[in-house]
Amino acid sequence: MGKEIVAMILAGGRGTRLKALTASVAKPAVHFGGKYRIIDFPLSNCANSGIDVVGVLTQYESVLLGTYVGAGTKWGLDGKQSTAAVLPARERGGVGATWYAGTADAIYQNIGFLDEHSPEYVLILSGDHIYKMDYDKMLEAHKQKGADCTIAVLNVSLKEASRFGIMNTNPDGTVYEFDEKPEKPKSTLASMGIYIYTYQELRKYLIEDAKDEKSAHDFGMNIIPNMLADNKKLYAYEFDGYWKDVGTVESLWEANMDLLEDRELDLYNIKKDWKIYTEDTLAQPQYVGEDAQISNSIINQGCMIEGTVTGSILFGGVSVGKGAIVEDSVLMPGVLVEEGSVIRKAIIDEGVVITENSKINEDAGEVVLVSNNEG
Amino acid sequence: MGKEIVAMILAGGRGTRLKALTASVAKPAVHFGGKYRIIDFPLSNCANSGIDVVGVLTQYESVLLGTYVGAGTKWGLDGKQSTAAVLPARERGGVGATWYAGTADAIYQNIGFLDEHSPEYVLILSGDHIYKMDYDKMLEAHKQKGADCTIAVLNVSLKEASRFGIMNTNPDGTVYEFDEKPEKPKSTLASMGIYIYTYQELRKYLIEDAKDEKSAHDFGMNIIPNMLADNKKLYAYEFDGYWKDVGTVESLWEANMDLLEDRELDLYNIKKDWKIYTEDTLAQPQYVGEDAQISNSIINQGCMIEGTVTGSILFGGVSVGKGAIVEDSVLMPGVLVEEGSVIRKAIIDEGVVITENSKINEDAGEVVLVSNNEG
Amino acid sequence: MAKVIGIVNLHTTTSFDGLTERRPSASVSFLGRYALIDFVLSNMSNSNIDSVGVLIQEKPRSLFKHLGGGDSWNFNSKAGGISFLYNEKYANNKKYNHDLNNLEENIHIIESVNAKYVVIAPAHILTTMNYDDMITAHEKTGARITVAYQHINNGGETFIGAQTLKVEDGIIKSFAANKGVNNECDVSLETYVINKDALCDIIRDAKKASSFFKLKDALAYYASEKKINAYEYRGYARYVDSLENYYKVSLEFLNLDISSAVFKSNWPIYTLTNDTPPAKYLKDASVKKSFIANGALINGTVENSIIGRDVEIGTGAIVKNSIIFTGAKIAEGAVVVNTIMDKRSQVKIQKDLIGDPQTPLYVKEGDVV
Amino acid sequence: MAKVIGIVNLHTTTSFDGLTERRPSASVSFLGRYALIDFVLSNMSNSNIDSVGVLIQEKPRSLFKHLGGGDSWNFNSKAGGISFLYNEKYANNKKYNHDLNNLEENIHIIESVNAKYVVIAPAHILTTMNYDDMITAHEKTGARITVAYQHINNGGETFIGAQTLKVEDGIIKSFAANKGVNNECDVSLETYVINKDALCDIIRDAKKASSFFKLKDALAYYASEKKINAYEYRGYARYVDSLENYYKVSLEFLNLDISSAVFKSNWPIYTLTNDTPPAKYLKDASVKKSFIANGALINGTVENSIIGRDVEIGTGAIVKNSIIFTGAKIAEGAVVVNTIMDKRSQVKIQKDLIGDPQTPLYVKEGDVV
Repeated sequence: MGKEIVAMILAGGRGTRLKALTASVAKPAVHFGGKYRIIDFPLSNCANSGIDVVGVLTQYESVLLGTYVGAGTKWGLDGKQSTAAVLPARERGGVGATWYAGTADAIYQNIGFLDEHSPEYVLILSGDHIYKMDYDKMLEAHKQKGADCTIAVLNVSLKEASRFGIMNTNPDGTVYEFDEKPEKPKSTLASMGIYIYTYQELRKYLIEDAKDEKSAHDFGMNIIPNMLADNKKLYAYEFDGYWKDVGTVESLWEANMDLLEDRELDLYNIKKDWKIYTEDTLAQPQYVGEDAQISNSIINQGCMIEGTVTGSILFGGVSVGKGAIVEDSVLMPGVLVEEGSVIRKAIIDEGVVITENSKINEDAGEVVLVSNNEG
Repeated sequence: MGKEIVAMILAGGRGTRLKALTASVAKPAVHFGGKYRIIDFPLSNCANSGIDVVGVLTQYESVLLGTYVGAGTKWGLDGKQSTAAVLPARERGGVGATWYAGTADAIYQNIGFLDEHSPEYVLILSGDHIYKMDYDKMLEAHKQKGADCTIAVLNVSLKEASRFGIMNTNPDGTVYEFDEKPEKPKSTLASMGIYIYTYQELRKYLIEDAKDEKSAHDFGMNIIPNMLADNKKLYAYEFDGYWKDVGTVESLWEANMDLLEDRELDLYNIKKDWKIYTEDTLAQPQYVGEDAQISNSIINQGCMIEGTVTGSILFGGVSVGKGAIVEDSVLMPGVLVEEGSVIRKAIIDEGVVITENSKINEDAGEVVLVSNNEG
Repeated sequence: MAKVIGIVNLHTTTSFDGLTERRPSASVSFLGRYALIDFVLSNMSNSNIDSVGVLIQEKPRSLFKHLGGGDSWNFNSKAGGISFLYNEKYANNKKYNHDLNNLEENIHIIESVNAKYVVIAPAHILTTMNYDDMITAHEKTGARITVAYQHINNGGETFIGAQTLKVEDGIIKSFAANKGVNNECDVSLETYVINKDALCDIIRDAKKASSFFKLKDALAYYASEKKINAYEYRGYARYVDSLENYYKVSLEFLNLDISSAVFKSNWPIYTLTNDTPPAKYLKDASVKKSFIANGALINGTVENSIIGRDVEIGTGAIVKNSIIFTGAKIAEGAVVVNTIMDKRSQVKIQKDLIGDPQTPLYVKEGDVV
Repeated sequence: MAKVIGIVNLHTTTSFDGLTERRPSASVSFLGRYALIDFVLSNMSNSNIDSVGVLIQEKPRSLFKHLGGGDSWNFNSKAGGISFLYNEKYANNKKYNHDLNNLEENIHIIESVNAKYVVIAPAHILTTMNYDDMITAHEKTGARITVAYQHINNGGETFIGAQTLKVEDGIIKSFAANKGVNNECDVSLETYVINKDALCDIIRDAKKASSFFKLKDALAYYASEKKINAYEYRGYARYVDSLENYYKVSLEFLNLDISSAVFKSNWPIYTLTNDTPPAKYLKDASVKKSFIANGALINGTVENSIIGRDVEIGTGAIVKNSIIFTGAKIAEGAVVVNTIMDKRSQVKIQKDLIGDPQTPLYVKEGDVV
């Protein structure tokens, strides 16, 4: 009995522009929002959309990510009929040892895994986007249109469009052209890197693409253009909600700040139906001291606040000493801010100690990253 | 707070001499004993010895193995303070993508994982041996002797000794020489490939070995000789019990037959303290039909027996039709033996259908392997 | 599909004599591997219901042990899970300790799930019913309440004491008790699809008629005035309300026509798993027409029997038409016929246990005879 | 180290008024994140005990929900696990429903574990005791029974009704009840290390003296004739036997000298985890000297209080010297002082809740005021 749909999360990349933050973890494992890791978002979306077989494709620093994903327990994906399988690049019988050469190649190398579950549809996701999305609705659209491939798109401003892969569509929503970062965009529908393929179609194109020595083995650059060339039915599925690709230190900081501004991403799940699941660490409740001042902030359990915190996101185990000021900043797990220090507009990486009376970005210029690792 | 001891299970190899049985799974994942996979033995030994941090190093066909090991739930290793971490070859920050080049290199590439747990001792195991062993007793011996490295050895017959790595020891148990498969063995103490190292010692030798371009990066060939050359304290720890390295189709068959002969390996755990844990599959209880004859056999749930079964091991979901005869054989999960067939002295691989009135190895010659895969 | 809550209703008067002295019938071992409750839980799991509540009447210990976190039945998705509904207030008051009071006591758990329908089913009526099909039928009729029934032609022998119902044009006109007079009748499977708001109405209103009203009483009371839809189920169904029926229904499974109607590849029966090695047949084993669970060590003769986990049967022992529970031991040369041996019991001294073919002999948990 | 069984003894007469109406004191929420039982369970886990039985006196539902499979306390290793020991036979009989009868009823679970010692400890006496140290002391003396005690100098205010003991040369000469007359005294922490065979003897023999004897009565009875060893514990210990004490002991944790004696980096306090986002402080929040659990949404003033999971505190509301349980809501502008608000209760209409500093006001689970 095959599954209707299997999700494959591409989680192999480093994300070099996140500098020191990815020195020893893959980008999808980067901390976000006071408690989460980025990959919690696609995994929770899968769980909430009723998708219960998820492959997580890893390559760069896969140990922490693999252990974190584990058997999928954190997202309720460890049932008798559900699975979160970590799929590292590996040595295979009759093939030998091969790394993943591109997004399409990574899926190609796991055709065996897909065949085992023999799904009708495959959902391809990135492990490093922050958003809440009901993939089931997208699947409904895909089935209704009888599409070969459905691509989730976001309507961006014309100014931004040049930074994205743009889908040029007909009035009926079919895609007639894909423009990777066009100088003069013809449309503002940006690909979110979220695809639903009818599996047997995808399978054919992956096998063809693997034979093509000139191919970059990439979905955007190769698979989609090849399908368009063959007049396959490609549809754009417009997504209307919060979505962020946190590619840089700056954008990671922004995405954290967005949580304070009550944009569409509702971690507090006011509607009670779309929780984001994550690891719950062992910690005492946060303690707020007599002289503390906290406002407009998100603070996780295990923190100890005796100074002033405003407009900031504090992960578990952070300490802010007396007289210290933390403003508009993101403090990763275990950061220790000693008495009298001032931190403004910064990301402080896991475990960093900001010694007494230090000043970090006191003038609140460009976002600053402080880390024990080298970038 | 560091762990006293961390176990590292080398599970990356294919085991080519198992032919078709490892066409699509790594050797440690090969089925054994009607219900188990080989790696259940070292993992259960760890759980029963109170070792709760275990790294499983994978490379060849690691998906099934990785999913199987999962978070270690099957062996009770998924607690708040315990871990079974799958450690595939991977791309690392500042290093790039590298495959495991040898047993020592595999551990070397995971020094980061070990450092994180900062153990006093490291236990190195193979993922493909069948035995029950209390590693805690071996650790006690290691500590008592103040050894740098303790090597578990089995006293084999002089005839067999040439097939093994032999430890030549002084009367006090210290090793003065290591002979890999000696033509004229000076001792009968064969290395079982089970080592306890004082971690900081091992760490030094691994780093040195990684720099040596001529090294095969192997424990037996490089690390141990190097330590001997430096006059480090190496002790042989004699193990007195059932132990089998199932390297070939013949030896895998033999190890299965050993279970029927009530040798030292007691799956039924008469002493109630050393269970072997494994995956429990969903299945109805086995059904034995009106005309069935079964004796001297081990049969797992989900089987349906209507023929004659003697001296055999049947995994879950096997069917034996009326009038069929199965003797001295191992039938892997889901094998279907149709009416009137005869199977003698064979291993039938997972999912194979033996059609009506077929004769497999009817004269019971050499052990035969029947598989849907190519070897 | 609209979201559905499953409720397993363990409020019942079934008793299996000694077998239910210290456990509810829902926890009684079945076919050497299952508990009776596994059937209804598996039906719910297979019908894609992921939020399940278990209405516990009494003796919760064995249920908690068996059910744990619900992982075994695939209810561990984050969206769902298993809840224990236990009416502590009335646990010691027989008349008040009924399903409607239990539901009322735990109403916030039902209200907290954003569901349209509630499926309620008992553990002591074994079926492989697809509740999804029943919900589809329920939705089509637009009824607020649907009751599943089966047409039987042996009402003189089975479903004695169960509810019969009179159906006209798919609507239930009345309920009555099966007194065993008519062989041909329609019996209620005590399995209901009820709109969540209708259930809340019943919980609130039933006590206005009588505080002792159970759910089935309330439905019978309403049948004349409210539209209760009937849903015919034609698959496997058995009423297990006594030790005799338990014994009969168990051994019936040895007939492959019957067991293969239950063990279907697309309808797994889930249960708690154990770390037990495969069964081992020694040199003198002779087994015919039996179910053998894992961990059994057999060196005797077994016929027409059900052998549970970790059972040991000594050399030359003979076991016929019997059900042997987990961990029981039968000594060399003993003869056990028409007998139910409860967990960890042992035949040691008195080596001839011969029960009546209709009313099996029963050996208590842990007893040595 | 010899293998040890841990027993959490919930047989007690403690009552926290409304807080324990529907749950045992062991399940009562503590510091916004824990249940009282987490302390003794964490002590066992941290003392490397991996087989734990919980002796349940009554109201098992909330305990089952909280404890689940024991995963949260690291008891899920294959070698150990958590068992629920519940005496169904005497559940409704107050005089007979005591710890020794419960142990007797479940003796096979204790016997099935190959252990030398049993550690028995209650949930309502909070400690961070390392039982491993106590076992080492027990082994050295060669005694069959060791009782942990603490020397206190405020016996007139606390441990009222608890046992005091008279120690000579490390041996307990007699037990008595603390009537609050002497400030200086040695009080029993009701924490015992007992050789497994000695415990079996007590279970068997105590009823010869009286069928109503609880374990502590039996030990007091034996003290004159058998050697019972005393073990002095000098760490954190609090006796939580009433609503007033619960309130006092909770707020005391806001003093960092006290809470840091409990929250030690090498002695984690485990609890059930929830998928709750971090706490969020809005623009008008002002929080001082308080514990805030995850999921809280705060836009008012909080002082000297304990705020539980998912609590909402509206704009301009003031909360002082109060304990607010999971999911409670305090409307804009409300004032809540010296109050305990149980789960999901709400301040909506009556916006001034001012309790007595000694005897807090209590708002029931789910109530709206």
